[in-house]
Amino acid sequence: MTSELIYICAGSGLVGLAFYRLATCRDMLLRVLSLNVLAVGIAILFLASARDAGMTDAVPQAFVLTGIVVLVAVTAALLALAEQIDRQRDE
Amino acid sequence: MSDISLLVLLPLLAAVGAATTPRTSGIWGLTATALTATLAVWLTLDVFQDGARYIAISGWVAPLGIVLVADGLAALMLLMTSGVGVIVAIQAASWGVFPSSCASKDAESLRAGFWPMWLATLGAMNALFLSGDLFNIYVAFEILGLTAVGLTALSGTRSALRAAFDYLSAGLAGSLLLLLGVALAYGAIGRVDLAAVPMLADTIAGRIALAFIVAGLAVKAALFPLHFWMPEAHSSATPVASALLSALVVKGALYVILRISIEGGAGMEALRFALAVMGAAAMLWGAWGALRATRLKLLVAQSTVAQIGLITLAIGVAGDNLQQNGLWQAAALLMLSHALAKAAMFIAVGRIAEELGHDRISGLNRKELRPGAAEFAFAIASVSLIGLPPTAGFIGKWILIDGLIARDAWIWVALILIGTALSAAYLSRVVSRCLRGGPHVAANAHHPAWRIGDITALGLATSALVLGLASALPLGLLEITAK
Amino acid sequence: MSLAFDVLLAFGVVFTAAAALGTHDRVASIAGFVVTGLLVALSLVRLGAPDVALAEAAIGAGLTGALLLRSAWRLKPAESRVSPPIDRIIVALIAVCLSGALAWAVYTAPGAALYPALVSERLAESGVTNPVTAVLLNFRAWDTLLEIAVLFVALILVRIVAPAHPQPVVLGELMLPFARIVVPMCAFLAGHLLWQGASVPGGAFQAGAILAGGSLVLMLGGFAVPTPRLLSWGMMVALLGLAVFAVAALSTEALTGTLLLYPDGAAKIWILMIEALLTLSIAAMLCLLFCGMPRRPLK
Amino acid sequence: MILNFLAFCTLVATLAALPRLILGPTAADRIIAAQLAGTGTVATLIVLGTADNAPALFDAALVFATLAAVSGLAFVALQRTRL
Amino acid sequence: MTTVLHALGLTLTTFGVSFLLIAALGVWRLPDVLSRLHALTKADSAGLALIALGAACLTGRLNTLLTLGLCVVLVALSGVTIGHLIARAHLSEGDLE
Repeated sequence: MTSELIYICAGSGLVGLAFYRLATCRDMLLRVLSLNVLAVGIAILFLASARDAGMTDAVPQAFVLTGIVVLVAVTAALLALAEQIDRQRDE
Repeated sequence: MSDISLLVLLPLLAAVGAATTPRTSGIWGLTATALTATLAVWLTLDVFQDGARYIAISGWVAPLGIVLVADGLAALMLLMTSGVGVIVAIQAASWGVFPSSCASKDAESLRAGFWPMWLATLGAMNALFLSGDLFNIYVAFEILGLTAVGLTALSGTRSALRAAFDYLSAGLAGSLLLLLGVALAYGAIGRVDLAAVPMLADTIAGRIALAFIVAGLAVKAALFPLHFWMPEAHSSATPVASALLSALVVKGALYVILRISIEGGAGMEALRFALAVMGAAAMLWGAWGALRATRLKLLVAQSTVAQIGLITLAIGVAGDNLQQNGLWQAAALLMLSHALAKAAMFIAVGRIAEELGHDRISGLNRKELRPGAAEFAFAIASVSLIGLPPTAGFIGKWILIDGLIARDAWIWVALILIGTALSAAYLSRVVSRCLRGGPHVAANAHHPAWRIGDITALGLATSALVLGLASALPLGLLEITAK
Repeated sequence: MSLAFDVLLAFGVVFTAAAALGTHDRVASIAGFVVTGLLVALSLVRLGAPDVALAEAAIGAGLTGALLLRSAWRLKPAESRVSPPIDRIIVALIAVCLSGALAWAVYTAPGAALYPALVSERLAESGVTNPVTAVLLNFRAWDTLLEIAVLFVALILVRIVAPAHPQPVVLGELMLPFARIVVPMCAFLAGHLLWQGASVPGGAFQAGAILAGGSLVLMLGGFAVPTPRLLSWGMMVALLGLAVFAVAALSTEALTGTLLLYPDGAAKIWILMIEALLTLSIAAMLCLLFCGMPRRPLK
Repeated sequence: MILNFLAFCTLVATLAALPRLILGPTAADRIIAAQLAGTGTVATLIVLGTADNAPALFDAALVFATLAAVSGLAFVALQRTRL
Repeated sequence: MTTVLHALGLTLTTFGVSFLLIAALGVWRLPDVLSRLHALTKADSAGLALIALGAACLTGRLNTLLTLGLCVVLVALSGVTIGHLIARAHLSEGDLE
């Protein structure tokens, strides 16, 4: 159980960090990064709470896997938007 | 093949079709929307006759599998989505459905982007309304968030792109909060289907999970104070997109809040109270924003903030339906009436701005232009939003206030009345200017030409009006619950 | 000792994430983020989720890193404007409280998981022996279908926004041996992961991401120029995934009367076919998300 | 036990690249540090796989190695592609 | 036989890990880009090769040898290529940036 506690701390630390950065920073790339860190933190929390007697539950694993794929799609969309915004600013 | 699975898969398949063949995407779009609407009507009739229906996907029942539930509330929402969708799709068809009718490059690129996005929105909303699983709801929200942003970015202006970026990052933050809530819910009771919500409401860890879920949904629904992304996004999109975003997309999140509140039972009272307070604050804040808005589209978008507040207030004070009162039905009815009226309003605003060449409120009454059908549609929609009889908005507010008076909850009654008065105030800013006739208009003033936009706006506004007269129908549908 | 490892790893994850988010240097942020992704993948291995770790390494660290790098040079340099210290202190306090509350809530949660028993009880009927694949493509295949729809929608959104194609610098002749080994390696590894995903960690998403990585090498090394023709073919493959998955779902309903219930005894074949197609489609989608879309066919 | 200690040491080596990543000063330094961290992760996985006697981790290590090559290439190839 | 193999594996792995540690130290402490690069490419591929060899001895299964060998080849190859590219860019431009 202790090793889960360590990862739970890491996961919630990542969530807190991402929250802090989202609230204090306006830069687009850093916001995208913060959202990614937030998602990673949630993934760690999810899997840390899925541990039971040395085995990890398969359903949350599938959830987190889905979350990772969804996240890369949204990240790509966010970055495309950000690039286009800065390009239009140049013109 | 059942109607339930087709309701989700047909729009998604049509979206792929529309994306593959941009030239004929309009045909894909109109056909699929019409077919989906037919399916929704079919399902509703079915639900009316035989009661709520379930589908256990892959043959696995909850909690391991995902169960789709079509009860009265879900059927009503499906009907609302495809009903508004059909009319807005007709409006969007004026961008040119057939290859020969495309007027300009602009129209063609709009068309190529719009139809896949709209069809995917339709599929995602249907999936959301039918879903009986929290994680599945999260995935559906991700589709919805991306399509909504796509609809916002469609106009391609820099302000629209900026709004789209803020919208997408806020939406992603919201869905990650939802996911965090799902993770906590899993930790608390080990399952994530909707039937587990009452168990969640019984434990402290579960309540924290529910709080995160509702917070995520509040971001998605643009509930005060998490609405910061919304007015800009809704006002910088093209009129058709704004109509869809404001009328339908935010309803997805409101629906899930309502669903969780109904399922949650008595354990959610504190959360419901918080929702009611936030709703009341949103009502006042949105009204204040609408009173100060200088542009017409911004006013309508701010009024959406206020109306979402009203609906959330209704959800918050409703309690759970298992008790006697049917206040949550008022919330559903208000969602329906807001969808129709707001779609009418955005399309009407689009038409007005097209005739005038701008959408500044101060310049609405031009001497040389008589008010047209769009202005009239705006006025009818305003009547419904304010909640004057005989509109659906009136029935919804009536049920709500009636129930609150029966409970002696006078503070909430007062807040709703203040909100109503404020909405009358900000909408009259527009209506009084739009419909002013008499000596103010020059003798040789011309009438604006008739366009598809006038007809669709009028159609939507009229249906909001008629719905008030036929409100027994949706209320009867809402009686059909899953249990 | 193993405990010390976990502590150091957890600390490393948070530290690298803080370093990535704390700097205004673009390369430092992204390199930090990539390293965070690697360390997170390691911690996922430690948490007993190798499937997720593979996906996180391939998608989270690899492809997201490449995407971020593409954007880094097109975006304006980071604004160094910061919020006033009072705001930052307040936000930091809220963040600390949030983390604390979260850690407490997760740690004290009873964790009465229902799923493991259900999954192991029904694994035999699912057609595959890797429980994660069974959940993804049988028990909760509906989620996966909608997930593919998310990728599709993101693709259409990127097509609407139409960012410029990446223009890699010319890297010289040393790229040839590199690509000759890495690209076939990616193809082989993707096939391997796809095939073994039925029984041990692996599956369509990991394989698709690896395949996309291989195509990225071809593109960045200048071996595959993203011509409109190539991109339209890629688009077709990408769209095929959602189309075929949806049609497959409808046909299972036509065949068995239940949505996504595979016909008796044929579950493994159905799952493998769908997975193989999804691998190609996911690879194409991830690739197109990176390199941009064919411009709309305007005259 | 020894292997666990070795795994710990490998992780230390992985993390020891971080100061260079943060300090820089040039982009090249940061990329070098990221590469080293990538190799370190692969090594950690191999040692962990040996310690836990879990050969599945070697597959993971292979995926990591491939991806480290791809992201390293991306770092070099996408430099200075300003719009 | 087994104990010999085991001891050999442990020794090789220990050597490999120390190589990695030295590489990390080098990247951290050496004064300029090129010398850091030097530390990275040499120690890094040698270290990983030793670790892989050690791991192969310790597990004692032949089929892992292929996987581990591919790992080493890939890391060495990418190390060489990317190191070369960084050095070239560094020398021609003064710096990448």
